[in-house]
Amino acid sequence: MNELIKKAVALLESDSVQVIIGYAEGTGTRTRAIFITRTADCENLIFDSRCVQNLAVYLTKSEIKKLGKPAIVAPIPVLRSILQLAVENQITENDLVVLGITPQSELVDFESFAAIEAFLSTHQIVIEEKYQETIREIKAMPVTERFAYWVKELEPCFKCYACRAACPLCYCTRCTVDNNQPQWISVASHPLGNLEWHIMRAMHLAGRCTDCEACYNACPMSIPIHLLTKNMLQDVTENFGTYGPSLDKLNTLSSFKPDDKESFIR
Amino acid sequence: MTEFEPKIIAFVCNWCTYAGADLTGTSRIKYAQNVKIVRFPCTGRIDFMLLLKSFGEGADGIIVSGCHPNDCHYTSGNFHARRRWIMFRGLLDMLGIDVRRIQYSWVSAAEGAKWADIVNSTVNTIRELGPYTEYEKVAGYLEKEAKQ
Amino acid sequence: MKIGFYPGCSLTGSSREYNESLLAIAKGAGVELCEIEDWSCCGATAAHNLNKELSLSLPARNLALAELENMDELVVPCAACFNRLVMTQHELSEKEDLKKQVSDKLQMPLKNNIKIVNVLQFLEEHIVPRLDQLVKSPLTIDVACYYGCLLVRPQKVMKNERFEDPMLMDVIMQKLGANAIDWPFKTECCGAGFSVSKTEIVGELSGKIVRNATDRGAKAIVVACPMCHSNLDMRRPAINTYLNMKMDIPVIYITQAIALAMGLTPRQAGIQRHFVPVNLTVNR
Amino acid sequence: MSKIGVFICHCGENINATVDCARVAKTAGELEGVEYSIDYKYMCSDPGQTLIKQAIKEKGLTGVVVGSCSPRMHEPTFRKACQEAGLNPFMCEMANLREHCSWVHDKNEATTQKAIDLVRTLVEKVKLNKPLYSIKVPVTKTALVIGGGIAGIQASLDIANAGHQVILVEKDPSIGGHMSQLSETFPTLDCSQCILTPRMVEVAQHPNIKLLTYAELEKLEGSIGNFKATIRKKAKSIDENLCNGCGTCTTKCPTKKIPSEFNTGLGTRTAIYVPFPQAVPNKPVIDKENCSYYQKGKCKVCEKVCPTGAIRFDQEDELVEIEVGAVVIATGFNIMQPSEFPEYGYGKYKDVITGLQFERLASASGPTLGEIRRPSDGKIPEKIVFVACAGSRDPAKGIPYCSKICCMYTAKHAMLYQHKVHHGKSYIFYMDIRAAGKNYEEFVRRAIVDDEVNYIRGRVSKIYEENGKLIVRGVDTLLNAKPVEIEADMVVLASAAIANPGAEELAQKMHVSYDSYHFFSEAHPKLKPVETNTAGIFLAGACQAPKDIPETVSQASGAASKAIILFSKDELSRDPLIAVVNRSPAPVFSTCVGCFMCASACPYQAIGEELITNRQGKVIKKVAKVNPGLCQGCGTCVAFCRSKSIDIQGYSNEQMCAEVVALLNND
Repeated sequence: MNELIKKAVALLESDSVQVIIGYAEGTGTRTRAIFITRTADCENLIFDSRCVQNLAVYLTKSEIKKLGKPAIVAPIPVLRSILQLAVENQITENDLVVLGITPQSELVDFESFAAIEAFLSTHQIVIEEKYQETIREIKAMPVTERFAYWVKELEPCFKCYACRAACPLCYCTRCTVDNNQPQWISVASHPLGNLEWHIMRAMHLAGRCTDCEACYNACPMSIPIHLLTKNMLQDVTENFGTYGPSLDKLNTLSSFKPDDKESFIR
Repeated sequence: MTEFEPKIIAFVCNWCTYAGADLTGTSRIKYAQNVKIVRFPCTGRIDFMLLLKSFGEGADGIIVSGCHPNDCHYTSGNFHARRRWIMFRGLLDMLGIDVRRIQYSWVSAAEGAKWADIVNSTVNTIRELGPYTEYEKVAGYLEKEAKQ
Repeated sequence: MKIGFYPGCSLTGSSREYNESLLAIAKGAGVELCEIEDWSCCGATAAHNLNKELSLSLPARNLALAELENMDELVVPCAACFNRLVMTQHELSEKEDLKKQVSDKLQMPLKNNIKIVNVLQFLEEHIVPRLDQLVKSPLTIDVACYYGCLLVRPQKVMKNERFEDPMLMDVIMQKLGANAIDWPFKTECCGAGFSVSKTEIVGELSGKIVRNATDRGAKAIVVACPMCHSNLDMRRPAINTYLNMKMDIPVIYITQAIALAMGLTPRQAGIQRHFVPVNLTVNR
Repeated sequence: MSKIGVFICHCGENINATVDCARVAKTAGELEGVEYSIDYKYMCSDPGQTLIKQAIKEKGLTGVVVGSCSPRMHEPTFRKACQEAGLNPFMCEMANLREHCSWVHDKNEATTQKAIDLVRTLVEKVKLNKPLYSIKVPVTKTALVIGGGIAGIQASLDIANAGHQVILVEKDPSIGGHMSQLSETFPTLDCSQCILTPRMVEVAQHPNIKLLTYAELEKLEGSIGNFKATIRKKAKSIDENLCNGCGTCTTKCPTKKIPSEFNTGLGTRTAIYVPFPQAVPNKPVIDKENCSYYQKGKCKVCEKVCPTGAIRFDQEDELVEIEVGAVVIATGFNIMQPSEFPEYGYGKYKDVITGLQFERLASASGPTLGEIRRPSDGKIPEKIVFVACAGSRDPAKGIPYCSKICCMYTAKHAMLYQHKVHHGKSYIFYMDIRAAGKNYEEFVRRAIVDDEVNYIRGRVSKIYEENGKLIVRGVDTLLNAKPVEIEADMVVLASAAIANPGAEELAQKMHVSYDSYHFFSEAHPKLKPVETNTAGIFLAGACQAPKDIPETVSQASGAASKAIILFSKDELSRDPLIAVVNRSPAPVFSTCVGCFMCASACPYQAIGEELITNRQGKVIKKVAKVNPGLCQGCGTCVAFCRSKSIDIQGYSNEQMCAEVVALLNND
């Protein structure tokens, strides 16, 4: 990605930005996030199929903000998160430079958030068939069995909150789980606390989640929590129409239609 | 063995269902004692976390009720609530939390008889489903912890 | 898609030509109709005045049979049968406990979800789209389309927005090349059940219909109900007595009209079975 | 440490008959934090209230729970009692032991246990209550009246005469509404225009009334006392200051064949037009849809002939923002287009007309100058049939309600016809005659007895044309219940009164509720007939339900007086049960992260931005802020906030959680 490196160098040299958020080689075959403030370090920038971490998470972190205006390497999942963060008033167009990367690994410039949205409209979020199948299988279980399945799946969770830390949309100053007046969720990692935590996390992402899977990738116990958000994503599409971050649409849950359909209210 | 008496909590809005339940009273329509009401200003105020908390605290069933669509005292609180319930219900169902244990309804201030009917039918449903032992088992860890 | 067929008693008796012409055009159009095995009485016209449960069970048995034969759709040409079947389905779909009661009585499972269509709905969906190819000899005459009461009612079930002025038959006749006249007697009462007991009333009521159609220049009255047909056709002597003049206008089933337009012979269309002779000029 | 007082009311025997009140009081007294607990026969009585007041003073209570009737009944009573004893009124809560317990259950252990549970729940809540103070809001003493029919005119004049400013908005080029179209009015048969036009002129000349015609409400924000309305003034294409209303343009306009709305299509008008001769203001507007210049780019005749040069083709719609304290909705009604029932042939037969069209035929200023002539050939009908309830009281047509005015105006129509066509014969098909009103029944009798109008009780099944006559087929259900056929020359359908098109949209703009027929809903069917559910917005006239002129005028005066009462004080006092965004010590300032989803969910646009700056004035954080003047306290934002940074006073997260925990833990 020589082009990427060249672009990064130019941005730093012209002082258009003060930090480049990108990917670099990590331990073994893995990649890691890198925060480059000197042109000399730009040569460490890489981009390939291993770079799956959602870098958008750093845009709202105060430690990164302190470094100055960033340019961010942004493959599609990152672009989606950027757009959603914009919808939620967390970033503005002047706050950052987006180094977009197409699925063909080509560098692409975006003049505005609207341009990102136009680009993403041709790259809609699609729940892969294998996940749809798994979700169908889970839903086909009898209700008690399904509950037992999830209690067991969630059992290894020890509330490390890596899922929260990796999610670009979990940017709250104070998470509800850290609120003890009232104690909404018991903090210990026992079955009830785990269940409540994951329900709350999923609900807080309802209509917002962009399906980047960062939460699942971050989970040290590989708990399939992304199935919950994927299922919600399907529910949103089914009940309220198309899905995906959009600058001029209101968020799914903070808007409504008088003729929203449901079948369970008497 | 005594018969199972379901513990049911009702989250209702002040303007329609609470008033509707008042009308049930003034009309002297009898219903089961199992349901107890918590008053909210609007269904829009009813946090899904409170529903979750109710199961954690040992509720066998929950009623959530407010103004009919287009009747909301605050014009749109119930519309927001409806979206939230649609999403919440889908998530609970995915997780195997028995959605039959939460009865959602629209009961207006004029529907005293409907409120009695909602209460009685919910009590019957929960009676048939039995105590929510699956959830209690999960919640039970808390009590054990507290005892130690 | 399997299309079921419930003939009912009229189509095996007084209105055999309705049956023959319907089957003939279906065959001509390549649409297969499967008659329900062992079908029974629909309960018209007496049962619903006498015994509620019986009036629901009789049609429900036929619906259950159709379900057992995995039919997706059920064509009911007789308007009275159609009305009973549709009303039963509507009533049972609103009352779950009643449905269970009827199902228990019949000792048959009943999902109650089959799509029931009358002849006009059937034609609209399956025959009309193919008419362009099928029509060989357009009927270039003025006709009066007569719907009667049962095809469009009750409104809450039929959901027909123009139940006082239905248009479906008119549209089909236009497609056959005919000119469906604008007239106000489309849903007028023909005397219906008085056909046997009080023919003079039929004479008066049907007489007004026949006269108005004639006065407005119609060369034929088109119907889709065996009862309408027998009152307008078979009771022509009573009509003539009431009007004190001899009326010649023939009364044909819409299925016969289509059969003729498709180029089938008058005999295939069952034309010879009418009391009032049918002499339609058909462009060959 | 809490010191809660619990007061259990027997309500005579209403509660005590099925609930063991003494035991409820005793058990409550054992709860943690409860300082004092007692039961008494009538808590709401004077001695009952004294009991509470004394306990507050003597025991130093920090909170009070009254277990009695519904808080919707006596919450204000007990909160006032607390206040009088020096306790903040919002430290008082009520457990509903009557409507929700004693009246709906039999006498047994479970009923008493439920009462105990309810009391315990409220005790836990009140422990977390905080003293709250009423919010004072200044009142803008200007009223917005929407709709310039007789309702809007009456309301405007009443408010203006009380010394307050009124802005009257009318969507058409002239005020006057339906009443200006009417011929003569029942039951007195006085000319409608003769009594209406002086009022119209009074409106135009009143110093306190600002009249905006050809204008519509675009947006309404704010709340009682302080609304901000945006009005769209549609382009009239004339300079109103220059136009002197000479009328040269309207006579010279070459596009003359446009069906006149005022004459219900029975007459024509020009593209630049004044709806009717007595219009207020009497200045024309250009109907762009039909103007040759706007449509084809050529003409401009009006500009050439205008002596004052007042024509402005380039004029555009103008949006004006106004601040008002109260709104009166007086948007009136419409009539159902009878073409929705093909069996009556409206639209197909020219001589089947509506009642409103008949009004224009009977009006001296109408297209026939008051002669009853049928539209098809201008002949005077010898036989005329009136069909009452054309659409009304007919669930199959989607209108189960009674339109209320038709019985009377149909009697009037028949009477007017008989007065004008002496040898004519008139028939009225009716379902019932509803003539409840002062002198109404007598009026109908006059039509039947003096004017020999033939009333036929029965419905019309069908109308069709035969040999140049309209054959009306119906039934006479009296005596022999026989079918009847009348060969008429003209038929008048009393078509149903329906809500205005756009009523639903208008209601949504103003956040007022409406019924399934799109009529606006009153706050209470009996006791608050002119209020809406939104404070500060009132209803007048047929926008709420079909009604006749006297009823409309009384309701308009009622709505006006509600606005005047509101304007009688400089400040409004409001319950402090509103949402608040939390604040915390630096460097956090507030846990709000400023995603503003609460703002998009708020039905009242009550949530804005607050910038938190450091000492150098640099913005360090942008958070949500609730405008206490706008917030109505629904709490939708609270349930939304992921970080629980916004909370609602009186129904806070802590309080609601405490209630849930207390309610469910009774063993």
